[in-house]
Amino acid sequence: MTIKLRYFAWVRERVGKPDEDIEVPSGVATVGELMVWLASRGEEYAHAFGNPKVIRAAIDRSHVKPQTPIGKASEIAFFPPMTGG
Amino acid sequence: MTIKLRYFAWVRERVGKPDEDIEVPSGVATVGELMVWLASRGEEYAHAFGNPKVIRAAIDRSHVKPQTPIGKASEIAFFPPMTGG
Amino acid sequence: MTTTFLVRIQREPFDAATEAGKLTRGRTDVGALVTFTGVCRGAEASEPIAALTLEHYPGMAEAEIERYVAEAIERWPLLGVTVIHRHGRIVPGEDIMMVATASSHRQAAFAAAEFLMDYLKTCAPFWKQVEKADGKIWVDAKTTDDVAAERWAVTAGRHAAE
Amino acid sequence: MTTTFLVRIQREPFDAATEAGKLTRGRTDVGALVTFTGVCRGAEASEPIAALTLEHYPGMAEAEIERYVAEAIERWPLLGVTVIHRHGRIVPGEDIMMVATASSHRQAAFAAAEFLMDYLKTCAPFWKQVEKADGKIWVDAKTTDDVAAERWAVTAGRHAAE
Repeated sequence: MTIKLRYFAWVRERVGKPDEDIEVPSGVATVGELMVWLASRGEEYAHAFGNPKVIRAAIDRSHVKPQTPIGKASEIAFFPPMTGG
Repeated sequence: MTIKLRYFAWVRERVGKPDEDIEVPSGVATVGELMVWLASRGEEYAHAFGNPKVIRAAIDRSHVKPQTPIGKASEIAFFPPMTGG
Repeated sequence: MTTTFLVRIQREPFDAATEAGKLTRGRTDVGALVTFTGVCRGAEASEPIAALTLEHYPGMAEAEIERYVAEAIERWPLLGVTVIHRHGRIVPGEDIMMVATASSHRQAAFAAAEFLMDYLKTCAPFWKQVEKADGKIWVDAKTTDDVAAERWAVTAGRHAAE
Repeated sequence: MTTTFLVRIQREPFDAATEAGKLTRGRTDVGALVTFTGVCRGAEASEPIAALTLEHYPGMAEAEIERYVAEAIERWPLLGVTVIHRHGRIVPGEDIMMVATASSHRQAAFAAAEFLMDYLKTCAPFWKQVEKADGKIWVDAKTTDDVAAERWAVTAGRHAAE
């Protein structure tokens, strides 16, 4: 299954790109598990996802929790807590 | 002791004048007692002050309660509950 | 911290946007500006009205509002406060009054604006009379307004009728 | 009751007064108009800043804000709601965003404006970066903003991260 990942703010800066398409590996079922797997992909990913507690996620443009199943997501975004307004 | 009385909104309309100078009679010590005495001054006053519970008062431009002593007031105002804003 | 404040009672219309804008112009410490505008509606208690007339107690109205503004400045870290209240005849669609509060942060600006409105409604000496088809009548005070004002009195309350 | 609403995300400056004014123009059912304007301050955490840059998640930002607006309209008797949020580089003194709410009565207008602000701050996908003398840094989210947003969740809460 191919999914588009999008990164914002310092997550984007640490990963070094604004988005990418990935194949979700078998065994990765939730958003939290996806973050753990991402952290293992290299130094920049470890820097970005090393502390998943401070990262928020959205599936197809709706906020989700780490335990949310990836399901049939086509776009998953990762970003720090919001600071707009 | 001469005091200026001022009336506003329907209190003014019922009394029939916006203000007047009065001599506070002996025995009238509080704002509430003044309202009771005013109610006795004739039909228009009875109409205005017949139900003192719905009338608010101010001494020298500060809100006061019926039990407040008249003291050295120079101006006492009577009016319905406020409806500004 | 300097707080600029302005209280004005006037017969003439005012421009709420211009007045609120003055609180931020030429300074970079304001992060939040809340403006409340009270507008004359075309109906009162579901009946159409032609206009409303606001009577006020000159001298006391200004003094009373200045007291609430002083208390708001004491309670919240405000950088600016403007209160303008009209009197006289006002037709539907016209602005009746405004409160604007400026602060570094939004909570203070919102809280102060609501506090000022609650006290203005219940304690500032203004009385509304509306012109309906069957004549002029004085608007009754609302119990809900008293309740709204009382919530601030838990810690202060010195502006309730004493 | 028809509620007009507008949500706009844009790079360009906006005029808060003009936008708020549109909510009352040509109608006489609005009695209360609350406008909140978020302004770029010249300092962040006591250090001077040259500018801030707002990054956002296009598509989600609009959708998310429209969800809060829909919920506000469901919760309070609103006649109009406008939310405008800028992205890109903004210098001190410039407006960052605005919320305007119109209702017959002030409590609804105030509550809805505060509700919208609390959710915008914590849930709308925007991120602020400030330019200080020693470089660019991302602004940290505030715990106080989360607490502010949580107070509305007692009865609804479906916009918290699910």
